[in-house]
Amino acid sequence: MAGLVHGPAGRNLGLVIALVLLCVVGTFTAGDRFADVNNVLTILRLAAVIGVVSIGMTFVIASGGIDLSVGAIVALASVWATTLATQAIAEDTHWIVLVTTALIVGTACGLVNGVLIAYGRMAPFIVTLAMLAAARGLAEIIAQRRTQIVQDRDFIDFFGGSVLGVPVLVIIFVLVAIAGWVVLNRTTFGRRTLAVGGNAEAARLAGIKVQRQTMYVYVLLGLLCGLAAVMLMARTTVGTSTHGLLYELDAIAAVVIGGTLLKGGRGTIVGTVFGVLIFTTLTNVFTLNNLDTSTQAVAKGVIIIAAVLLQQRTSTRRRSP
Amino acid sequence: MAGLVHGPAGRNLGLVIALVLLCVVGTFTAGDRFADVNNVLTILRLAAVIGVVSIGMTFVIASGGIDLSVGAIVALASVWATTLATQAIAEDTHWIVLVTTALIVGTACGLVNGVLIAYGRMAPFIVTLAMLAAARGLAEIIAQRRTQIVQDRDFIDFFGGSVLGVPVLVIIFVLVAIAGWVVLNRTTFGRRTLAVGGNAEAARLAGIKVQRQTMYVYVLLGLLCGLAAVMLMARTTVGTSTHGLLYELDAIAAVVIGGTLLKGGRGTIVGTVFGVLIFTTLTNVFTLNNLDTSTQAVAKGVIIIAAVLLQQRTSTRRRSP
Amino acid sequence: MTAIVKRFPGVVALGGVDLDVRPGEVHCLLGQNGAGKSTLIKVLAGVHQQNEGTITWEGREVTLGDPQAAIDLGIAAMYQELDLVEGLTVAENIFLGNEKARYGFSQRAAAAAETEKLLARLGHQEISPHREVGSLSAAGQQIVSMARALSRDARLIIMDEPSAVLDSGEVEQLFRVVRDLTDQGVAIVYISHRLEEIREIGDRVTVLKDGRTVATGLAVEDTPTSEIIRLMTGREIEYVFPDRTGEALGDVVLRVEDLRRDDEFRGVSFEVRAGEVVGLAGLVGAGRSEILETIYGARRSDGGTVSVDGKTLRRGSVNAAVDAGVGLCPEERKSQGLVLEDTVTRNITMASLGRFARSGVLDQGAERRAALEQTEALDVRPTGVDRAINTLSGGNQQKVVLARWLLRQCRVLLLDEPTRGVDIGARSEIYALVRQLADDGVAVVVVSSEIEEVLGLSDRVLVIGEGAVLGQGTADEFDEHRVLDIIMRGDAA
Amino acid sequence: GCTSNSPEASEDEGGGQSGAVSNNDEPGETVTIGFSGPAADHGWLAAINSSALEEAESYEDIELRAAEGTNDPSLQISQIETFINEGVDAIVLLPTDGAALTEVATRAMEAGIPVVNVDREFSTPFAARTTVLGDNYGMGVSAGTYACQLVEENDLTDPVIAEIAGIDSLPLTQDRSQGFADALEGCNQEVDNRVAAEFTVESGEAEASNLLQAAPQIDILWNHDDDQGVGVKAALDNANRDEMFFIGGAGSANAMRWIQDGEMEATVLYPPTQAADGIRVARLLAQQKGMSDLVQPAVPRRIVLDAPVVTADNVEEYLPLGFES
Ligand SMILES: Nc1ncnc2c1ncn2[C@@H]1O[C@H](COP(=O)(O)OP(=O)(O)OP(=O)(O)O)[C@@H](O)[C@H]1O
Ligand SMILES: Nc1ncnc2c1ncn2[C@@H]1O[C@H](COP(=O)(O)OP(=O)(O)OP(=O)(O)O)[C@@H](O)[C@H]1O
Ligand SMILES: [Mg+2]
Ligand SMILES: [Mg+2]
Repeated sequence: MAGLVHGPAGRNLGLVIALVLLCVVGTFTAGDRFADVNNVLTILRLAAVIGVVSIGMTFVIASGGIDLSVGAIVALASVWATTLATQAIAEDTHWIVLVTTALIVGTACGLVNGVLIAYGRMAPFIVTLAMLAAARGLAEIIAQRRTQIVQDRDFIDFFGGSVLGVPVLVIIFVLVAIAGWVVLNRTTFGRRTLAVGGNAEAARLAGIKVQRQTMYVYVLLGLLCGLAAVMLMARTTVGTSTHGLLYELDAIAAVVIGGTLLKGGRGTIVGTVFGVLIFTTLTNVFTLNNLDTSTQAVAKGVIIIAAVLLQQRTSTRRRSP
Repeated sequence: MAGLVHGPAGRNLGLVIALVLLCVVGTFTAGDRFADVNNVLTILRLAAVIGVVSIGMTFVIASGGIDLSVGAIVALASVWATTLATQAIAEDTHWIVLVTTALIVGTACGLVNGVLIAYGRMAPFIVTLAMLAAARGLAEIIAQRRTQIVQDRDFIDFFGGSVLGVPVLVIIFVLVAIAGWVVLNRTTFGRRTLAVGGNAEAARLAGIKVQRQTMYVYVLLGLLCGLAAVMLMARTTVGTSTHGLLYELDAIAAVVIGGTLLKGGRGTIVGTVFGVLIFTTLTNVFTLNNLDTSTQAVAKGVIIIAAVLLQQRTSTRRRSP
Repeated sequence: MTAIVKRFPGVVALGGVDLDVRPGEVHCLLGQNGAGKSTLIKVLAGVHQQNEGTITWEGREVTLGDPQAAIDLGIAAMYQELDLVEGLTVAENIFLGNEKARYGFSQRAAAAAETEKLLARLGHQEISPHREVGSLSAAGQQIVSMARALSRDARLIIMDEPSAVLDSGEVEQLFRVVRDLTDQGVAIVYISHRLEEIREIGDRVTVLKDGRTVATGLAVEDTPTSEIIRLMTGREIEYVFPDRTGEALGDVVLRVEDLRRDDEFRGVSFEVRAGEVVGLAGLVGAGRSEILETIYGARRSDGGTVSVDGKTLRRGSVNAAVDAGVGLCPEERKSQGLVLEDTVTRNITMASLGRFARSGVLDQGAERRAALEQTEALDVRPTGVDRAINTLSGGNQQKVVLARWLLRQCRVLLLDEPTRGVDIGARSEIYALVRQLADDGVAVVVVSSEIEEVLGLSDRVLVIGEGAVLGQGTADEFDEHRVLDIIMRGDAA
Repeated sequence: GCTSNSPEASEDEGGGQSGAVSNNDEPGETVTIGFSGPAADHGWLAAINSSALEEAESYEDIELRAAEGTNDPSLQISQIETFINEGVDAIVLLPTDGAALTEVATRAMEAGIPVVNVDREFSTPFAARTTVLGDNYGMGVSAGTYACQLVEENDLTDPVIAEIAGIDSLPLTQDRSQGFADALEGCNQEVDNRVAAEFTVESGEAEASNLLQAAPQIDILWNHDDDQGVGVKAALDNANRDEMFFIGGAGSANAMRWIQDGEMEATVLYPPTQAADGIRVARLLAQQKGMSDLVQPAVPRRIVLDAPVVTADNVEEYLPLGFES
């Protein structure tokens, strides 16, 4: 117990409390409908796609950067993976072609971002804003603004299915979260990312190839956007240029509310996961309670502030015992 | 000339070149239609509203903060100023009531942001994200999602009019820009803002009231959002909860492309004005050339990158003669 | 290194410098602030690339494109401006870029064990490998920096003013390690403004002046200190403290009563009169900086009072202290002192903006003139107040921080390590200025790790140890031994 | 294919204000209806939502669950999943993207919950029990046909025809534009200038301002949406441009008043009452009733609403249907 309090649970105590409170409110107001297994799975499935993106975003923000183009990259990857040509090849071979295409497209976009930011020394905000416009525009051109349906049933069945009652999408999210945690906290890659975000000059003096590391985090996020596109394709059965709308705000919000500093140098995967869950649970509770959209928006604003204040209170008390 | 090159024009040489290039392209592809006085006034009128917001955003970003709620505040101010009640009072007295209401609502929202950020020590990103949700939700509730038409013709005529051929909106923008420049560069307020953004701890130890200063910049931005709401009401003749959609991205993009550092400590009003003009001119040139939306998006992305690279090139060369 | 030339925009930092270092020696690099010492060693460490000249390593000419290239050759450096990542732990910082890892996975236990060994070797077992570096004091961070240099198993270690934040005991410890290393054939390049240290540890010296070598490879034993000073400055300088004018002191201005912060210090009481300089002497980590910051309100006290002119200040409020006329010149110039990207002028006038403004609008001409006046008095180089502060050398940056507080008209001035990294020429100027301020009726409190400086500058001295006042009296009653003696005995005398 | 000649069964009761008299309106067993639509971020969609809510309100045997409006299909899917989990009696769904919501709608149907698909069609017919369509393509066709008529009546030679579309990435905008272009082709005309706005007043004003500079003379202007039309109108007034025939879309009360005052030529109705109709249909389905105005005892599979053109001649008739945006 003590270990937990000083470990991840303790560091994210405020978030845990916020989430628990939300669940209590949910159970209280919506009863069985909220506490139902299916409902929980629904929440998790919804969290999975944006969750995968947010894990990648944690790295970028921890490295002192930002990426506004995630949603656009998801859209482009989904569109590219569902073009007639790609689907034809997939039909002749295997749906893995769709997956590979999406991952490659995502990674390539991340690479462009990374190269321009790291080697072109341009502000991440600007570069990814440009990518946001360009990737979504390109997606529209490729899809001609049509919604492209995934023909391959096996693909849908695989990713849309469940293993032992747990949806595959949720499993993917959990795996990505665990991998993200290990990479951030237990590998040189993660430490270097934090070093670059914390003090790029010091990192350079220590012999870290700052530019290369910076590039890598955007590539990683691009790859995860490609994965998110696959998940979204499975979930919606289509690829379209409107996928991933405003994901940038959602992902950044989840990461920041989780406790990762926007100025870089500190990052927490556990916090990000909580951030994602809080936002998705919030939406779910709202839906169950039949709140109208405007009231939801106001409530959401107030709840965000409350959650962060709570997190601050609890972590301040912890810091000065 | 030499003075200019080393002064504002020199510092923003890349932006000037980018804007000039855009104009050349405009004249070349759309001829008289682009170089027409009316067209230039159209561009300036479109630039005016987002321009006023961007000037305020320059202060916030220079102080090391960020504000995602500007668009929502514009919406709320416009809605509040056009409710039946407000308009009834205005009818009995003077349209100045509408203006005052909008300014007060904007300032109040800015104050809430500022207090939570400065004294609540919360991350600006989170606070203003919450305000974004809450203010827009509130605007929807107040307006019941109706478009509220401004009944007072005098109001429309005043702000929609021209003085010596220059639209009042443009005059307001120019005045705000000049005032912004003076405040940022020639007053203790501006200097303190930059000091807080450059190194908040050093500023605090130097006796600057960092929290109060931080609060002030958000209040200032809120006030300018109120002003933008007035301008928008005059332009569109309505107040609605959909006003100011995505202003946050547009304003931040203009500020950052203008050369203000997102991490704070440096701010340039002249750069921001160029940033705004570049984006507005870009849209105008696209429309004159009847480009379709997707191609526009891709071109926009490429042009943003090109403009920033250009700006970098020119200012680097200047630095190492 | 031969004929190294390094130009920055508008400045020739190095205009043809030669340096040769032999295995197993301690080669001292001397020069005034801004002479080019740090720049030279940054070229050697691959941080900057020279515009002209060659670097030869073990007989081979090498190009050092980035820090990694130098590290690969066996060159490790401790930089003047601390180069640590505050959010990472001690162990992570030490092995940054050189991680203990297998297949990319960190071996945290191994790193921690190795860190403990390194810290023990430096005499600092008490620093936990898992502590976040940002929570360490400047001295603690210097130790970590040193441990990192050691961890690289380098053939050449460069130390840029490592002793600036260390007290004499810490420096002794450092020298033991240095001797250890040289015995194993490791070469050391050592930069310091404390000439007595050079005497103690150095084998040979190279002197830089205005980016040129004025003497290289002099054997320390054969060169008298006065000769070194002459080479550095081109004139004779007496290392002197200004006379205490002995004028009648004014009323009590600052009164500190039973000030306490849990886990840091307790029971601190003293008074400072107008025109008096009070010095706080003590070892690194004694809590002197904390005391000053608490008086200033930058830290919130857990008990006791601070009053200025009889009025008690609100706890934990910098604003209250500032309004009462208190100023603090902080210890950490980079994080607490400077807005690094801003100009010299703006950094100097930051704390006195009100004076240059009429209804909020600044008179930039007056601002600039005031800044120029200060920089001239303190001999900030290069001259010109419109350059960005981060293009100045470390010592000159320190002078700018000090200039800010000299410009501001305070009733009470708290100076934390005011001469950190400042060359001996400028030191005398600073001492004179502090004395001048006191004579003008300001109450001054000075903290310094150099006991000699505290004793020379102050009218009265408080000896601080382990967060408590161990002794106090007029400066004449103390000498260095007595101070150390009091600290060693540890109990209040 | 969704053209205006699909099997038609228009429900002429329009806005739910006029309480119908059929015995269908008598309270039956209470049914829970889930409703999910896109983010109500502009007038027409807001009207969709509010008319749906009002409709549900007016029946005491309907318990409505309205999910947060969203433009994210993934979120909307989870809302439908929530409804399925809850076991609602029927679902009214105005999808952000028809194809993307097909899968989950099918699941709902398989779970025995009748789904009423509103406005944007699913990619298979099996995903919905009944489809209520506003016919976006047909709307474009109506506008285009009317434009052709204007060209003919006024003897316009080589007229400049401009179009201000809605959000370009939405399939519905594509459909409208396609219908418009196809109809114009009928009289050998084409769109000379086209911009896309965002369904908001502000974007309408901004895009129209630029458009007016791009085309110094416009003969016919079709604007997809009357809400953004408020902005378009403001831009026209600002630029003192009244030379063109200004045709709107959707049919807001504002637009109809302009038509009355002669400030607008016409608007193409796109009823925002579709969701309200959907609610009614859903209630009938859940209570296993038929439509009393039809002989057939079961609710039809497909209801395509008309997209008539409102002009000065018939505006009085349609004004009560206009939604206040
Ligand atoms: N990045 C830079 N850009 C421009 N000028 C620089 C830069 N870094 C150093 N300089 C200049 O180079 C000169 C040498 O500086 P350097 O830091 O090497 O001095 P130093 O001998 O280490 O002085 P100190 O004892 O104060 O540390 C100074 O005039 C300084 O202003
Ligand atoms: N060398 C060190 N190793 C470990 N911890 C240290 C060290 N130096 C300082 N600290 C920590 O910082 C606190 C005191 O900090 P600080 O160095 O500011 O005191 P100081 O007396 O002002 O010394 P300085 O001469 O460095 O200014 C101590 O309580 C201790 O926790
Ligand atoms: Mg130096
Ligand atoms: Mg100290």
